[in-house]
Amino acid sequence: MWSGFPLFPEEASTLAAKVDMLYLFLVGVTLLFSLGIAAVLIAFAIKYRRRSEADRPAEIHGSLLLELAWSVVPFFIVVAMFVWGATLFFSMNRPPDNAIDIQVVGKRWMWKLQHMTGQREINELHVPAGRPVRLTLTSEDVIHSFFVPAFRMKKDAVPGRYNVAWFEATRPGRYHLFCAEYCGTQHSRMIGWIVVMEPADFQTWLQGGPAPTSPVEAGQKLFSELNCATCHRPDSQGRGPVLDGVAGSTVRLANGETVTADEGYLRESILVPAAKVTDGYQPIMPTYQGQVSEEAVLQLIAYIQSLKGPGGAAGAGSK
Amino acid sequence: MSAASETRQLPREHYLNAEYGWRSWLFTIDHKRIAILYLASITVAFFIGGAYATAIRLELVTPPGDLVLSESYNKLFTMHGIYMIFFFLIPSIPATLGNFLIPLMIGAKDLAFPRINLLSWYLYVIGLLFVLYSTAHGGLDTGWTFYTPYSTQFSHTAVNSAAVGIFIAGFSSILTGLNFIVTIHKMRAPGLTWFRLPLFVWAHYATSIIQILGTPVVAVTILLVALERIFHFGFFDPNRGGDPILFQHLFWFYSHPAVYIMILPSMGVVSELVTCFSRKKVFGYNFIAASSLAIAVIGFLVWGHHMFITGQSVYAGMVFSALSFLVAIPSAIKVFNWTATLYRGSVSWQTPMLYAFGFIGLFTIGGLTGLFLATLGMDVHVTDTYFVVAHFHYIMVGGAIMGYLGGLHYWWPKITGRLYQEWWARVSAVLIFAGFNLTFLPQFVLGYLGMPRRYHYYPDEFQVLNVMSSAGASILAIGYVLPMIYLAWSMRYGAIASSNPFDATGLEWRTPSPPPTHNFPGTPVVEEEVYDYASPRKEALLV
Amino acid sequence: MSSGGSHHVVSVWAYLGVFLALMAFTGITVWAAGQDFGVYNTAVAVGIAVAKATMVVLIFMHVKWGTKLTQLFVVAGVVFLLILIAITMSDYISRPWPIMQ
Amino acid sequence: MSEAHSTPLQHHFTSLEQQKDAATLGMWAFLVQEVLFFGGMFTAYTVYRNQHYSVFEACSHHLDWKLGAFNTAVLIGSSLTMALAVHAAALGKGRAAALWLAATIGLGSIFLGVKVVEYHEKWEHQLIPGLRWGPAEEVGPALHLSGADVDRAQLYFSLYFGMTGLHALHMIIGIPILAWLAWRAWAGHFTTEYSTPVEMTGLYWHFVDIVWIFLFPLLYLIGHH
Ligand code: HEA
Ligand code: HEA
Ligand code: HEC
Ligand code: CUA
Ligand SMILES: [Cu+2]
Repeated sequence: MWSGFPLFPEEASTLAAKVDMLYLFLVGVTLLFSLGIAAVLIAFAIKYRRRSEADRPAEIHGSLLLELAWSVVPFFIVVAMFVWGATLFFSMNRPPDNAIDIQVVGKRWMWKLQHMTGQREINELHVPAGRPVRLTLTSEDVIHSFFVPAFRMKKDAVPGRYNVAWFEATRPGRYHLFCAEYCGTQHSRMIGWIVVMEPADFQTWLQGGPAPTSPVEAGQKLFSELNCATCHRPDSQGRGPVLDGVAGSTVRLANGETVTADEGYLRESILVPAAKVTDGYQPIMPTYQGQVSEEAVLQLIAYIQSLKGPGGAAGAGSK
Repeated sequence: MSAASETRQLPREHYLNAEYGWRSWLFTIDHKRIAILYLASITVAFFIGGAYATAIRLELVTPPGDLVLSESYNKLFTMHGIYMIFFFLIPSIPATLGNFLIPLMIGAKDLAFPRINLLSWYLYVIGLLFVLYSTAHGGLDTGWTFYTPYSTQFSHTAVNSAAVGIFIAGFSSILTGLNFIVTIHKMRAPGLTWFRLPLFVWAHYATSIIQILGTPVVAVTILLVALERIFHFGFFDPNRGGDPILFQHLFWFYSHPAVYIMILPSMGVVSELVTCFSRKKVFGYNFIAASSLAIAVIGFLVWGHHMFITGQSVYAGMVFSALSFLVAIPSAIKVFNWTATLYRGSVSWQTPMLYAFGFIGLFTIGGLTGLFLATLGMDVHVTDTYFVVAHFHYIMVGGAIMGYLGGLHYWWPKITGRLYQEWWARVSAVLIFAGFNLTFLPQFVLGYLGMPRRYHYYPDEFQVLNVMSSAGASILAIGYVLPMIYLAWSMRYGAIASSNPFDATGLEWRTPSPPPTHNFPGTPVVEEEVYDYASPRKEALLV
Repeated sequence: MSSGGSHHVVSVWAYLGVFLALMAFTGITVWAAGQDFGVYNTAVAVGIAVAKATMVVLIFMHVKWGTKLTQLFVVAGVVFLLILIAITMSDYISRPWPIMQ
Repeated sequence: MSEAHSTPLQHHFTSLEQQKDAATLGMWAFLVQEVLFFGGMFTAYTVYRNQHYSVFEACSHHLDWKLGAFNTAVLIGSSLTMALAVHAAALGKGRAAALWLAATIGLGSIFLGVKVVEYHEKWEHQLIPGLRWGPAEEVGPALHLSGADVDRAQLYFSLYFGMTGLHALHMIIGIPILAWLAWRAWAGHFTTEYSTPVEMTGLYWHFVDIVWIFLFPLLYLIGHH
């Protein structure tokens, strides 16, 4: 149990060292002010301790200069904290474009993970070192939170919506995965491991085991099983819009607004089509809520995202 | 203290012996007696909460959950949080010391609405009974934050009765705040202008603003949770298009300002202590007074800092982070002014001052670690870990409770007419300070190492720090039990106090200890400036 | 000088006037619901409600003749309600915004 | 915040003036609290209306705006009678005040009666979320909604019942107080010096009216009618 006396968790992602730098800065400010105030307090308390019951110290009202000084100095310090923290936070929320995608579904009390190449894992995630990994998180029941201390990374998995997070592991090894948002009885058992591998080892790992179906393939299969293709045909003859190139494009809605076709929009289009009706179409698409699991929705989305439009991403929907 | 106290006598008639029998207590409308009722009831809540804390720390001595089941552990921290926050810390200073002292400090006979004051105590008790009922039915396991959809759809524990209890207790808090606001506006003695008010009163004024503006929102939010549970209405149900994060917005709109309900009164106490035991006018009176109001108002704009990783918009997160930093400035102003007050003072090391020292040190650490959490890129790593647990215990146990105990000791002679034993009081204060740091300092490290909060099982490598924390908690427990004993003892056997044992300024020290039912012989007229420590003390107003 | 305007006896006609105006505005809201102002539909409906509420507060509730303190309380209530709604909505509105840089 | 007392001046106040000022301020503080209390629900309403506008619109069309408008008129009327009661009481005209209070009670009861009719209609159409919510095949066509939007309609109706229910509860609490005041007014307890309870209750009643002034367009008149 006693393995040294660490003050920091391992640094195993590109952001970990940056977070630790910020941490050290904050610890420095804290030590400076708390020790400083304690020292002054103790010094005054000793130096000016009451020597006789008859002591009558002279009155000092205050000093505008001092008041200004100790408002303005902390102000500049917190501005520094804010800027530094916000910058880091933005980079935490902006996954690099070349990231590998992993789908994460939290369910009491386990983590279900799927690679775009099809491998499914539970409570254990294999990733290569040196490649950014982008997580799309959701939950089937309550709120969970995906927490990897060694990566200084954490994001809630919220039912009914998708959150995105990313990390880039730097060193091979096994790192704790915790559920950090309280989710009921076995919250503290909803733990697992992130296994970071050398890229070559990761490729071998991917190849091992029976050939899995990738989410895109699974999505394609679902697409035909659920008869989506009866309406969504690639030749624009169907009753629904062509889905090639929809993902990521800007869609005009019947009510005149426009939306970006991100995961949230695609999910809603599948589960609750009537909520945002594409311009030029009737709200005839049936709802699939309750008929497809969270994972299946993610697979359908992956499939739709894989459909490249004519020339990348054409403005879809409004034909 | 001195030989004089042996020959001294209690006043012949005072609020405690004006009437006898249980009716004289349960139907009293005297703010001082209501304060005593509150004192008794929040002490009960504190020890219930403390018993839960004891169980938590015992369980966490070992990594596997071997003492209780996970179901039970989850109830332990939930009940701990609920009793401590809603039934101990929120009413602690306002309903006891505030209730007792505000009319005395402003030279009034009572609060503006004495009956509503009593009503607020009854609401508190009824709320407490509901939560006790819930406890008897096994308690609840939602965490004190009641996050949906867990609390609405998945928890099969006694949530409803506790929700009703908190709803009711919320109105108790609202009515206390309402009473204080009106009292401070309308009942001040002639000559007592706003800038002659003790800082304790300013702090309570700011607190009351939060109670009135914030509490109703949490009340209605808890009500929505209860409706969703009982009638299966769907306010936050993702399957019906509801948003669980909306719950968090509504919850924290109150619960962040509520942390200032818990700390502002304590800051008010510390302002009184620092000036009295330095025997010198507080440094920067206007700034301390104004910073209380600033904290109360800005405190309403920062709630989203509890939601940085929920999927709240990053832009909203940015605004909330910036505003959270802003609220630190008025707190800093207070700390610096208290420290400066000691400069060239005549500093006495009596027990209340020891608590004030403790407060300043621990609140500073707690507050500065709050800045870690307000820093966006930092919070991502430490949110929902023991770092947060350590942060808020530093402020609430190290800060708010230190202030509460300091104030309780300071005004104890006024409340009971008797002195406690200084030696024991100092020993306990030191024990509490030491035990506290041993309990919660390791938790900062634990949190940064990544130990999530609300964890029943934890990985082996976290054990050393957890054992340290549990060891500290046992010292802390002794430290908290001691004052119970010697304060209770002093009520009967303590030396008799004079009307102003600490040589302090302020109207409350110019009426006998304990004060008569109507506080003052007539309406006092105030001519001197506040904290006029340089002039000789004014003599007592005789009854 | 006292709050609540107890010393200012408002004439009955003022009350009647406000009553009639409130009725008229109720009619206007219903009428406006039948019109299409595009994106302003909600603004129109809420605007009329605010106008009505203001009349009630000022005249029926005597705030017009009340102390500054009473007026401050009213404003504070409204302002904090707006803070609650506006800041919460700011989260929802800015969620889809792309992340800078 | 009116404290009943046989002798109007309570021991801890120095003058009736001070007592009345305190009561007024207390009542306003209480109303500020009420604003935020309803505010929680209004926030939820604003968020969801924005997210699910079409659903809210469809559901709103299901409500009978004529009943809503009628009730608005009734409640405004009751506000007038309440103002007149306060006026009469302040002039020491106890009997007149009692009659106006009675009129207020009457109008308030009509309002509640209409609400009962409306709630009953929801019950019949199985539009009460959780408690009595019809199968999607029935509710959907009734609201002109389909698919998961039918589930989302529950959000609207949860808010509808939450908000109007809380509002009605305030009226149900108000009416007995009005009755008690009417009795006191009739018995001549109020004078030109002292009519604070009537005035305070008046503030409360007007506040309840204001809540409805917002609820009516927000719940009954969403979108094009
Ligand atoms: C009395 C209670 C109290 C008080 C006063 C505070 C005060 C502060 N809190 Fe704390 N907080 C809690 C109780 C409290 N908190 C609780 C209970 C939780 C957890 C709830 C839960 O999830 O269960 C929490 C959680 C919490 C979080 C969310 C953490 C998370 O879940 O991820 C954040 C984030 O910003 C935060 C920030 C702050 C800040 C910035 C202050 C500031 O007000 C502090 C200001 C004070 C100072 C800064 C110190 C004095 C200043 C100086 C000595 C001078 C030097 C100053 C500078 C250099 C600026 N708190
Ligand atoms: C006012 C608020 C307050 C106070 C005073 C305390 C006091 C203490 N808390 Fe508190 N704590 C909270 C508010 C508070 N806490 C909140 C809000 C949470 C979050 C809950 C949640 O996650 O939902 C929390 C969570 C929390 C945790 C985290 C649990 C988890 O996340 O799994 C821990 C763990 O150490 C802890 C420990 C302690 C300790 C050791 C004390 C000590 O200071 C207590 C010392 C007092 C005593 C020990 C009492 C002495 C009495 C006796 C010894 C008699 C005992 C009788 C019997 C045993 C029969 N608390
Ligand atoms: C009965 C015909 C029908 C079926 C079956 C159908 N859809 Fe649709 N779909 C439509 C129509 C019509 C629209 C455009 C109107 C709207 O947005 O509701 C649409 C819109 C969409 C959109 C939004 C596209 C855009 O341009 O904004 C997506 C994504 C989608 N459907 C996916 C699916 C998937 C996945 C399935 C199967 C699981 C499916 N649909 C089955 C008719 C259908
Ligand atoms: Cu899942 Cu905690
Ligand atoms: Cu906070």
